[in-house]
Order: sequence, then structure tokens, then C-alpha cells
Amino acid sequence: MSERDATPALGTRGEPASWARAGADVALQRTRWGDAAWSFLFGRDTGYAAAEAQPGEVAEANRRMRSGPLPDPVEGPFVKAPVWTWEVPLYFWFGGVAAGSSFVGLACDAAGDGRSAAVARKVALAAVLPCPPLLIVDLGRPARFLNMLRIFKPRSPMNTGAWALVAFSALGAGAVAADVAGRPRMARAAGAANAAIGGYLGSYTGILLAATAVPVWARSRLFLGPIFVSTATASGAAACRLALVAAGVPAGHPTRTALGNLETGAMLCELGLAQLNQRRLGRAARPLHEGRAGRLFRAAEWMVGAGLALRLVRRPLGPRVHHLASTLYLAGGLAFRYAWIEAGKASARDDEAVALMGRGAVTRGDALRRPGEARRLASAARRPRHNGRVGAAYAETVRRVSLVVERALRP
Amino acid sequence: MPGLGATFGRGGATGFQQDLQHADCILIEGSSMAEAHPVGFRWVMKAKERGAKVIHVDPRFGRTSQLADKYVPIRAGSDIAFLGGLIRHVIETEGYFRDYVVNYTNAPTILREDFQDTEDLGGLFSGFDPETATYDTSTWSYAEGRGGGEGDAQTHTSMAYEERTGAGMDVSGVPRDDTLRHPRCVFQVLRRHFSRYTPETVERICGISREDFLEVADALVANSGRERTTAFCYAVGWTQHTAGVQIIRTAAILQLLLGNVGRPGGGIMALRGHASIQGSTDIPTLFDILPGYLQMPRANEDGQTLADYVEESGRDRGWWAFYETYVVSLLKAWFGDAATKRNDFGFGHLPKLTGNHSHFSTMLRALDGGVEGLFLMGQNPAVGSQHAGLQRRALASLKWLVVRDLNEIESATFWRDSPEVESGELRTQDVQTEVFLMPAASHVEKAGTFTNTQRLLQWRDQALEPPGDARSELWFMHHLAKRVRAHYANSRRRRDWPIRKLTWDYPEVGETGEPDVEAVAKEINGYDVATGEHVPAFTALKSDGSTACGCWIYSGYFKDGVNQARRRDPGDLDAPGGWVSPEWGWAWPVNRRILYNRASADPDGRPWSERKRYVWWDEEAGAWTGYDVPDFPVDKRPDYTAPPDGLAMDAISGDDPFIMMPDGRGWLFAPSGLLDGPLPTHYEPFESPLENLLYPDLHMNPAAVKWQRPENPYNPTGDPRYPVVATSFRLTEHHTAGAMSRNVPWLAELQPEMFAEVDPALAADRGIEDGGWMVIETERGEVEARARVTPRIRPLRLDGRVVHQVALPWHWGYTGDYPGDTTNDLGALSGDPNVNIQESKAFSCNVRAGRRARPATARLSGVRLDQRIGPADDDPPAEYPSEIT
Amino acid sequence: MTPEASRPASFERLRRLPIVGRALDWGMGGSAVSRRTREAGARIAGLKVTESVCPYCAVGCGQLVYTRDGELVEIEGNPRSPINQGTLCPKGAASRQLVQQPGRLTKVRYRRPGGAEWEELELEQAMDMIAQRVIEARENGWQDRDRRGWRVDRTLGFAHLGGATLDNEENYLIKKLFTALGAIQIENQARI
Amino acid sequence: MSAPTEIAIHHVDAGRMGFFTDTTVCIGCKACEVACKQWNDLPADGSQFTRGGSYDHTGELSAATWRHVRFVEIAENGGHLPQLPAGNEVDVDAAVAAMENWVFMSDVCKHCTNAGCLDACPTGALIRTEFDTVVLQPDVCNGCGYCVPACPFGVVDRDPRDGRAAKCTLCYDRLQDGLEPACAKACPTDSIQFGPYEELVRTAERRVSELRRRGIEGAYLYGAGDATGEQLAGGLGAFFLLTEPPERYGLPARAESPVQENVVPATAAAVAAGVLAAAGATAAFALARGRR
Repeated sequence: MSERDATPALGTRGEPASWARAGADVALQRTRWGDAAWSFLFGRDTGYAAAEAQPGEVAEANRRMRSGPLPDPVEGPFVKAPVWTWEVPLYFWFGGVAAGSSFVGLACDAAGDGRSAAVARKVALAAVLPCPPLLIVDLGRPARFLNMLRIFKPRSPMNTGAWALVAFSALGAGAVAADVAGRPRMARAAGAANAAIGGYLGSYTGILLAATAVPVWARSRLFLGPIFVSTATASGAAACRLALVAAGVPAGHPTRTALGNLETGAMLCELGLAQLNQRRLGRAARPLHEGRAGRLFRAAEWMVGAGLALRLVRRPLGPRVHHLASTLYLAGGLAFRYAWIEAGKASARDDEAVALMGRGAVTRGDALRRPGEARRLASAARRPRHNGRVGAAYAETVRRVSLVVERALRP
Repeated sequence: MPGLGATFGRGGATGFQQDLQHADCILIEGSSMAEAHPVGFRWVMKAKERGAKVIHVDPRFGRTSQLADKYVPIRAGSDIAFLGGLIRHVIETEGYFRDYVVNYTNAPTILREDFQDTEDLGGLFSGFDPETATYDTSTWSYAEGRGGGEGDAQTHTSMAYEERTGAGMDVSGVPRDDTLRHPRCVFQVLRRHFSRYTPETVERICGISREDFLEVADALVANSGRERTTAFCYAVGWTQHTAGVQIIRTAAILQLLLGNVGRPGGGIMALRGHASIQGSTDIPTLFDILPGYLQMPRANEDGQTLADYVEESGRDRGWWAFYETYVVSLLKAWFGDAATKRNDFGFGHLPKLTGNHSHFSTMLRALDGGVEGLFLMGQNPAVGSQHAGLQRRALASLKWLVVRDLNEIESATFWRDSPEVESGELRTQDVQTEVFLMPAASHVEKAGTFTNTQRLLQWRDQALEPPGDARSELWFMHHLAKRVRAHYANSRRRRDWPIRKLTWDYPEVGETGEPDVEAVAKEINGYDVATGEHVPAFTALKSDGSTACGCWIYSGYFKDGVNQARRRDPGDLDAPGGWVSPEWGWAWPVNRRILYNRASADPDGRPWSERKRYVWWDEEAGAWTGYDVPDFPVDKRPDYTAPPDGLAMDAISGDDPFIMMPDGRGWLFAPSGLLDGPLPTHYEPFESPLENLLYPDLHMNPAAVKWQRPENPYNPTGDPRYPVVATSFRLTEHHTAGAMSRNVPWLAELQPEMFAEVDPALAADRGIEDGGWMVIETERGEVEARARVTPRIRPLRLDGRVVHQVALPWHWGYTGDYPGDTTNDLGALSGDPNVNIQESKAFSCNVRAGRRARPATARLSGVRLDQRIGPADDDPPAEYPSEIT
Repeated sequence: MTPEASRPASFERLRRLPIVGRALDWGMGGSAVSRRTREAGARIAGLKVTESVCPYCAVGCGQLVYTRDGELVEIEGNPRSPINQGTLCPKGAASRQLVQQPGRLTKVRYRRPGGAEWEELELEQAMDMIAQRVIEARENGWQDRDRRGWRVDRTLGFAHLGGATLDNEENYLIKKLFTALGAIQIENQARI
Repeated sequence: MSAPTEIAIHHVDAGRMGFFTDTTVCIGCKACEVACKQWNDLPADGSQFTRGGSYDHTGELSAATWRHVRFVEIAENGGHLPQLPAGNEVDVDAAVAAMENWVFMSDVCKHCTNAGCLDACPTGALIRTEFDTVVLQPDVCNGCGYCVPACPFGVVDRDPRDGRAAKCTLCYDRLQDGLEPACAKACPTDSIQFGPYEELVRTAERRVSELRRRGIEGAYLYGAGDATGEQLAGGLGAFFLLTEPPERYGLPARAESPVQENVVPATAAAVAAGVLAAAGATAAFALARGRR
């Protein structure tokens, strides 16, 4: 059936009804939560809630229905699949390259190869430059991108990631500017700081995915960060290596050698971690093998494997083969990022896996954990921290600027 | 509903919805209350949480069934067999409320000797004329009394009947046997009549297991009597049958036997489907009655005078003795000063009936070219009327059509996109119907009253002006009247007397010239002609022409010039009797919320029990008192005995709670008022795949109305081509023909497509898949629907044979964003003899997988409409006596 | 008593640390609240209210209609009504969209005999045309007497079929005018 | 109960407000679904006839459907509904007994104590209000979409046409004027009850006890009345009385804010990996230099 006209009869699509009140009181309603009595129908003159619950009765009833084996069939959907499109994995990849390059820059500096370090810093900057546009394009309301920086919220990986990206870009630009201006010490300092931030920039994406309700991501929480760091390191090293080649650094130069080893080592790490993770994921690993995500994973593994094989045959075939290997790593890294996002979408739609996760039975380790066994720490009541007037004013200003930008950009 | 009227005296629901909370048991049958009346069901839920047992009897396991304590599947159209079985059970196990039955019903009354029952005549009562398929009802009357209800079918084919039972009847001196042992007393006749309705028979006819049957029977008996009451709820699942009135009668008899009428938590709740459907029969836009259930005059050989009319229609005893008062007041309201005693108040100018001019007859006449113009005001027969394909062809035969609605409904666009146009049977350029589609005002854009299912009039204030050229029907009628009256202003012809003399001086208000609705309301309420003051109630009306009143039963709704329907004080709901809320709106008659509430007290005027206290005799005050307005002369002592020659209300004794009846009693046996029998009998639906187990020779209701025409073919009984029983139903998410819901996206998305519910076994047999397409076909047409394969609709084992049922919602049509096939394309025109309601709740059909190959009604496009009889200039067709066979 | 709420152990442990733990709550506080949210209120506050009745089924639920300068803003259940006590079914809850529905007619549409399209008509002109057709149909279908010669004083030229969502007062005028014109084919949904 | 600490707006006299949705008195009328759209001006987002969907064609909660009524036909013994054999010789009794229960459940945002969406939101569009409800400020949201997978109940959704995320606000605007939320107000059978949280939980617990006394052993609360450590996301502001295992209603048996559950270990692992990567890089360079 063709798509129906779903234009709202009233108001603006997606715009919630106005929250503005026109006057003081609402006429003819029970106000002051007069309606908040639990029921006007099932009052004391009914037997609706006549019995007095015994202590522990309800908790026991709840426990009984929520533990034990999964009922069959389950009625999904349980969770929503991520809405992210191609921009996000591409961003992950660019961010990874940038982060990896910042590591390389730091290592070059540490090793005393200032020239390569400067190249690495340029690669980092070049890699990070597409990131903000990609992120912005991915937003549902791109004109409001500034709101990402409206507050500082350490518990949200997306928020900290956005700040990290801003810091990285600023420092990266500063470092390159310092290089261009011939201020190597400043460039080194900025580069070193950027490597520290890069450590987060390259791994937070894994944290971000892990901190969701998607089984394949959430259940990989200890692996996603390391895997993403590995990919970042490998692709950063590969990118820097290719950049150095392009910049005329000769074959056999220790930095090229080191980068070659680094990319290979990191890729091996990535493959190893991924294999380990897949084995322990159990039922939740299904999207890693099946469907679009599975195909992407196989393509990525094939590319990485080919790269590794090319490394082994480098001697007989010459250094150019190694360039191909680096390119394959880069491409493989990109495919990995796509694959992980696709796997998340498939996993969220895998109702059984989600339900199993809720029953604590999705991964092998989970089977041992039952609800109620792990006593949790009670939370101490604590007032949230108000950022004070300055923070509030800043946040409000950012919001308004966002709206102004949006209004200006709207056709 | 005549089913109620012929039993209790008035056709309306006996109680009110909030009162259901006091029931100890609620039987819902012929209705999916939770789906069609969700908010009314609120009170059923409350009763349930107060300990009531809720039973749902329905062909389809719907949302109501899920919430009920007990669900009983039944074959559609076999309700009388089930209810009759319950009656037999109650009598045989002596589960009836004896004190109530002896004192408040006609159980002790002795019948004539020549009355013969269906058990004697193979399914017919005495007096049947096979030639005309009608009954002479004279043998049905009480012994030694004068029977009422003579006259042919045509005079009775009317809803008017519900209020006129016992017209012309004389019940004085009728013998009674309070021991209920006399072989000809109503109780024994009833017992014999239902003696064959054993649980086994019920199982064979209805598919209800013995255990289920006994569980229901025990629940009803256990929850009736002095201390407890059971309520019944029904809707069109009972009415839309060729024996619909008798189904309701069966329930009414059962409730009388159990002693549940007139008491809190008891009665029969008729659930109406439209905001003011009760109102549109009270103030009828119906062919056969005038406002207040007064009868439309009938053509008569000698011409009829007002006195003749009153003589024929009124009666001596009970409330209908004031018939003349009400007619004269109505004529005064219409013709004002021109209505005088000398000219019979203009009575002779009223148009007169000669036959059946109901909707179906009219549309058939239109099909034959006998109707030039049609007004459709908020009505969509192209989807909503039975045999919709025929309705659309009839629309195409009109010269002009005025449609007033909120949006472009199917009935206004049939010339463009109906299945008949699609099939090529009608060609747009050949359809000569001129169509005016007028924008109407919505419910918040005009002021006025609706009468809801519990006879409650509630006033709506106007909240905003209608958009653009949208106008209320009040405006439309007013401005049409002005134009037409101007045209006839100087006419001297006899036929133009009524239109010239018609009182039409409603003041206009606002920029659009909307007539003042309160002025119309005043006329309906009634006023003193001399002073112009509102009358307080119909008791103040006079038969001498000094009062005018547009609808006597509504008299008092503007009492003292105060809009009683606009009262909005619910009162303290937690106080004793607080649930009655008498200050909220205004209920007819005279603001009574439970009818016949005198029966909530014993013959001595004391409540039957403290638990069921409602209205009682206060000896100190010398008056009836209680939570409600007593449905009884307020100062008539319970020990008052009517003199044998008493007239009007004097003929009603102090322990006769049914004051509309000439004998003041509830009628287990209806000596008059019904055209198809004094007692209900199981007949098969008009179109049924099964033979009648009880009366094999008779099959269906012998008095049912058929329209035998080639374009209205019927599925033959037991035809193996149509082995499946179909029933139609309503969804919560949609409203009737969909004009008010398919165009409301919030509702339409909830149920986007036409579907049919089919059981897994039938689906497997026919290769139908859930969510896939299926076709349902009858002789009239075939419609396609998405299949909802579900165990909620169950195959039934009937007399050794498995019968499958399909359930069809009927909300879709061919226009809008959410189109779908129309269930009503499947149905045939048929009619209950008493009210002409069609049988849409049970008919035979066949189903198959896939989609239909041609437009829904194409199979009838080959039928030559060779009966076309164009209107002759000097001898227009008067009626269709041949149609009623 | 509701038991103590709990958090995941690792998160809670970290959150209990002095400075780092505090940081976990940053961004959750008042500064995240926008001005619009702070000033939020029900849009029906201060509006004119009118009491009405739901137009769908016959339960007769009370409705409250809120308007701003003659524009419909909101329809919801009337809590005072003893029938529905403020509740509504989906249809009743959607009745604002019934009034403001996408395809709502505001102009008279006219289809001439044999026409393939709608035309627009002025309301007054349409009323004049309809009145003229009523008069013609009445005359064409008029009968003083039937075939038997009995007085009938009626017309079969035009008929009426009404919905059961019309007001009592409207039904009254329909019955009154059409009966006075001699029309007898006056029917409504109650029989359908 | 200790208040969650993320409350962004403070009012002296505002306490926690919640929904108690009692499925045993739900009649599946969908009034809540429509009343919600009506009040919040949400468009009909269109639907199609759904295979196996009973009377549910809108499917799930979405950006334009903040209340959603789920219909599940549950077969006997919890298995799949049987495919019956064809023909007239069908076992009628089997067909009748095949369906054990038909449940209606009006789903809604749970307003979790530990709310994943709230934790995930990078812009501060999601806040916890003075009523302890989780509200999305549409004037702030930039549609990053992170809250969508961060919700363990699949509640939050990003409107594909509008670009922003949207979900139930527990009628924050109505609460400001002391009005009951639209869905709870409309509910014809008071299946959706609204009120002060503690009071609601007490009522709900009594209701469970009452139903068990009546022999409905499967009655339990989803989201309230749990022992410490067994709560769903710290306890749900909108909780449910159910009679079938939660997975029948599309609800997980266990849920927690994914952020609070995972962010610490994931970060620790990632940071460790970052350090190791830096060390690895340095080592690679050192090695290369050394080899030279």
C-alpha cells in the first residue's frame, strides 16, 4: 500500500502541543491533582484492592514471573534499533584514524622523529576535520549541533565524546598551526595533549555503543573499547604510514617500520579480541554472523587477513605490497565500523536475544547471574549539582543560538 | 424497542448505565459492550469489582468476553433458543421470584380458550393467514376481555407500536389465578410453550454446552430475588434480526420471572449506538409516528376524524388514556391559531399512511423512479444501509439528492467511485442525479440536546461557530422552511393549508441567522397558548387547545423556562442513592431514571430488601418516595384497589407497577402489541445454513418482511454454497459507516483496513492465511477483507455438525485515505415484522482465500431492473402490497 | 514501604568517590532545563470552556470544549458528568479531530446531472435551488387520494433519511416541516 | 525511598507522580492512545493491517505514539496457537481451548528511576522533573538519536520526518496546572491510574494481593514492589500489573539504565586499552629504532 498522507490535522508535525498557558486557571477540571486519586471507579465500595498485601508477597510474585526460563514465544519488539545511518560509522572511522594518528605523533616525538610527528599531526587534523560535519549531518536537527556543547555531562559518552572532539580538533589545529609557524615545542605539547584526548576519542565510540540496551553491544562492553582502540591504532598507523610514504620518507625508515609493525600488531589485536568476544557472546553473537552485518564482518576480516598475508609476502613482492596492505587495513577498519553498527541494528530487532538478556541468559557468563543475587548499593540521596547561574545562562544561550541558527537555515 | 414496550409499557432502556454498578450479575448478549460502549462498560467493571458475575454470550470472543467472568459462545441468530431455555430452567427449577411474578406480571391472567400455541401448530400461533403472512391477533387476548391490536399488518408495521400496546384493549373483569395452576393462565401457557427448550435442545441449536448453559442459569437464579438483582445488556446484536423484537421479548420475560425489573441493578439496558438515537425515535424522523410515539394517521375509507383517530389509538386504562391531550397539543404547536376545535385542530390535513414507507420501501421506490429527491442528513446509506449496492443504485435513480455532512461521504460520491461505476454498470455521465453536498455543523458548533441510551436529555452549549458555509440542520430546515413558505404564502389550495398555517416564527440570532434553539425547545416542551408560559410537565397539558406541546414525553424539559437538560449537578455520588444524580440533565418521562420503579418495593410498598432499596411508600408523608422520581402516582396508596369500571389512572391499583399497561402488569404473554406472536419462539434466521430443529416445516419467522425482487435475491436456506454463518460487528475504533472515524486519522490508523475474523479450522480448510486476503460472498455481492485468523471466533458443533462463523466489521467504504470493502454489500433487505429492522447480525455466506475478481456488487449488474415503474402523473404508485409476502 | 532504589554496583561505587563521583551528576541539574520548560503549563489554562456531549455512541459522555477566540483548542471528558466522570473512549477522545478533520467541508459542492466533477455553489444559491426542487418534487409526487379513493393528502416526491446524531430540536423541525409539506417518507438511522 | 539525584527542577510541594496500569481491568479500547495524541498534538503516523497483530495495528511506541495498546492472544500452556486441521471433522473442543488468554496492555514510557535515555542524552534535552518524571525538551533536542538504543524498553524514538526524539512527558504541562495526564484521565475503566507514587504502589500491591486471593496466581507488578536489588531500572515511575511473563508484553525480565550499567566497566576497559595502545606504539617505535 502506498504511503498515506500522515500530515497532522493540527499543530506542526513532530512539534508537541504548545506548553504555553494562556491564563491562570483551568476551568471545570479537578485541578491541583484532584484527579490524582488512584481511581474514582474502584473506590472503597468495591473489592478492587481489598486485600492487604503480606510483606514480601508482591516481591515474591514479581520474582517468580521474572525468573526462570524464557516463555515461548516472546512478543516483541522490545527495544528500538539505533537510528544511525552511514555517517556514524564513517565518523567512527575518521575519528579512529585521527586518534591513531595522534598516538603515532606522540610516539614519533618520543622517538625523536619530529618530521614524522608533524606529518602525523597533519594526518590527525585532516582525519578529524570531516568528523564534525559527519556528526552534524547525522543529527535529526543538524542546525542545533551546538546543543551538544550546551552542558558538560560526564556520564553521557556522547557528550564527553563531543567535547573530546572539539578539544581534539582545536588542539590538532593548534598543533599544526604551531608546526607551520615553526613552533615545534608548542606543537609537541599540543600533540601530546591531543594523544591523551585521542585515547578517548578513539575508544569512546566503543563505550558509547556499549552503554546501550542493544544486546550485542551491551554484552561486549569490556571488548568494544579495546577493539575500537585497536582499530583506531591500526588505521591511524596505516594512514600515517601512507602519508609518510607520500611525503617521501624512504622505505626502511624506522618510523615506517615501526608503523608497519604497529598497524599489523593492532590489527592482530583487534582480530583476537573480536574472536574472543564472539565466542563468549553466545546467543547474542548471531548478528555478527548473519545478514548484512555478518557480510560486512566477513568482508572486513577478509580485507584484514589479506593485509596480513600481504605483509608476510612483502619480502618477495616489494614494499609497494605493503602500501596495499595499509590500504586494506584502512578499508577493513571502515568495514568493521559499519559492521558493528549494522550488528547493533540487527541485534536490537532480535527479540529473542533481547529477552534472553533480560533473563540473564544471553551470554555464557550471564547464565550464572540471577536477579536478586547481586545486592546492590543503595544510592545516597544527593541533590544534583547546579552549575550555578553562569552554567544555566550558558546553557540557555546555547539553546537560543541553536534555535536562531535553525530558524535561519530553515527553508 | 417494541420488545420492551410490549412487555413493560415503554420502549426505552429500563434503567441507567451508572445503576449497573449495583447489579449482582450482568448478562451481556447481543452486544459487545466493552467495544461499542466502552465508557458505559465502566459501570460493568465497577459491578465486577463489587462482586458481580459478568457473563458474555456472543458468537465472537471480543474484548467484552475477555473481561467477563464467563464467556459463552453462541451461534449468531439463535438467541431465543438460549433465552427460552433459561426461561424453562427458571420455571422448572422454581427459580423465579414468586411474589413478584404473581403480583407484578400477568402470569396469573387466564387466556382465551381458542388460543393455540406454536407447540400445537408446528411453529405458528393461532390466527395466521398464510396469504398475507400476517396474524389475526384476536385469539391472543385475555379470557373474557376485549382484545386489542386488530387491524392489518400495515397499520402495525411500526415502531409506534411500542408505546401503544393494549390500544383499545379492555381488561376489566379478566379472571386470574394467583396460584398459577390454571391450565390456561399465562404462567402455564408459558411453561408449556418453552417445555421443549431443554439444555440438550439449546446445545443442538446454539452450540452452547450443557455445562455452560447451567452455569449461566445458576448464576441468574442465584443473583435474583429479594436480595439480589441481575441486569441484562443488549444492543443491535439482538435487534437486527427478523425476530429481533422477540429476542428482546424473551429477555424481558426472563427478567420479569426473575423479578429484576424496576429495581436497582436490574432491568434491561438497551445500548443504543448513536448519540441521539433514542431522541430520534422520541421526536421521530420516522414515517409511522409523530413526536411522543403518537401514531401517524392512516388512510381510511371514510376519512378519519380526530375522534376516530383517538378512539383507535388511545385506550381507556393506564396512561395512554390521555392520548387526545397529546395529539391536540401537538397540532396546536404546529398550526397555532389556525388549529381550532372547529377544524379538528387541522388533523385532517396531516398526510396519511397507506402502507410501509420505511427506508427500504422508499429506496426501492426510488430505484423504480418513484422518488425525485432525497435528503440525507448525517446518514450514509451507500455504506451504512443493508444491501448497500441496491442503495447506491437507488441513489443513482434520484433526480436530486441533498447530502448534509462533515465531509465527502460515499453517498455523495457514488456517481464517481462506487463499485457500480467501477464495474461499468453505472456510467458517471449517465447518472442524472443532481447532488448538493452541504457542509454541516459539528456537535460543538451548535446548541441542542441529545437523548442518550438511558433516555437522558443532555444539552450541549455552542462552543464555536461552524467554519465557512457549514450550518446546523436547524439552520437548514429553518431557511428551507422560509423559502418554501414564501412560495406558498398566497396559495389557496387545500394541500397547502398545513405549510401556510405552520407556526414558524423562530427568532434568528447571530450573523448567520441561526434560529433560536431555545424557541424550538420551548415548543417541544409545551406552553400555555394564552400566557406563553412553559408548561411544567405533560400533566399540565389540555385537550381543549389551550396548550401546545411539540412532544409530550419531553414536556418538562424546559420546566419553568429553565433548561432542565442543561442541569449539571451530579450531586454527592457517595450519598445514599447518590448514584442516581437526578440533577444531571433530564430524563423522560418526568426525569425518572429507573422505569417501573414502583416494582422495587413489595406490594405493601416496602423495599423488597434493604440492599435493594430504591423507591418506597412513606406512610407518614402519605407518598411514594425514594432516590428517584417514583414511576407511579405519587400519592396513590399501595393498598388502593382499582374499581372494575375505573378509567385512566384510576384503573391502576396501588400494586400495579407498570402504569403504561392497561392492567398495570408486566406482560409475560403479550396479548397485543406484536405482530409475530404473543410469545417468543425460536425461528432460524432468514438466511441460515441450518434447518429449524424445533419447527422443521417453518424454518423462519413466518411474519418476517421480505422484499422479493430480482435485485434483492436471498440465499436459499440450507444452500450448500453458503455454509458459513456471518455476523457483523462494531469496532471500538470506528463509528458506524465510518464517516465519523475513517476521516479522523487518529482513529483510522488504529484499524486501517477492512478485515474478517475467521477461525483457524475454517482458514486451514480454505487456505486462508492470517493477514492475507479473503473473500466473503452472498447472492448480493462479494467483498474482500484481510483475514484475521484467530481462535477467538470458534467453530460450533451443532446437532452433530460443525458450523463455522465469520465476523465482519462494517465500517469501510470506497472513499478516503483508509478505504475498504463494505460489509453491507453482502446483506439483503429483510425486516422484522414489528419494526422493519433488517437481519444483518446473522446470515449465510461463503468464504474463500484471495481477492475478489470483480467489483463487489458486479454479480447483480446483470439483473434487469424490469420492474421499473416510472411515476405516472395522475396515479402515482401508492404502495407495494405485493412486496410484503 | 517501597524498598530502597538501587543502582548498578560499578556506577554507584564510582559515584561515591569524592570528586569524580560528583562529576557523574554534572549536566543533570537545573542548567539543563530550558526556559520554555520552566514556564510550561497546560495550554487550556485560562481558556473559555463550554460543556458539551460526545457525538458518537449513545452513552452520552460529557465533554469540555476549550476555545481560544473562537478557535477550538481542546475537547476532553467532563469530570463532573456522573456517566463518564471525565473519561472518554478513543472516539470521544478524537472528537477534536472530528471537528478539525482534514477533509472537512466548508463550501457547498454541487454536481450537475451527468457531471463528472464537483462545482462550488454559494450557500444562498444552493438553498434557493433546493427549495425550488422540494416544491417541484412535492407537486409532482402529490396525491390527494390513493387508488382506492381514500384521502391521503401527501407527497411521495421526496424523502428524508437522517442520522441519529442530529439534535432533538433539529429532528423536530425536520418532522414538522416535512410533515406539513405532506412528505411521509421520513426515516432515520434508528431503523437501520 | 531516596529520591533520584538527577532532579533538575525543584518544587517544594511536588513529589513523585506515576502511572499504575492495571491490565486486568483494561478493555483494550485505545482511548489512552488517542487521548495522548489529542493532547500532545501528535499526528497519526499511519498503519497497515498487521499479520498476527490481533487488534493492534500501530505496533509499538514511537515518536508519534506515546501510549500504545498491545494485544496478545496467548495459547494454552503458553505455546504457539495451534494450526487446526482442515475439514469438518475438526476437534471443536481443541479449537475452543486453544486460546487461554487475550491480554491488552497499554504501554508507555516507564519514567525509570535509573533512566537510560536521561543518562545518555548529550544535550540536556532530557531532564528529570520535580515530579520525578523524565521529560524530553523538544526545544533542546538536536536529534542525535543516542537515547533510542539507550532505552531498555524501546520507548524513545526519533521521528524520521521531524528529526527529534520524542516520548511521553507524563503530561508535564498538565501536571503544572494540577491536571491528570490525558491518558489516565480518558481511560474508561481506570485501568490507567495516576497519582502520588507511594500511594499508587500501595494500591497496586493490594491489588496484586487481592487478585491472588481470587485465584489469579500469575498477577504481579512489573516495575514496583520489588526487593532492593531486583528492581527494574531502579523502579519504574510507570509500572504495570501483569498476569503473564513480561516477555509476552514486549518487556524484558530485567532492565537497567544501560549507561549506568556499562559505562564504568566499558570506560575502564577502553582506558586500559588506550594506555596499552600508547605503550604498544611506543614499543613499536622503540623496537624499530632498536632494530635499526
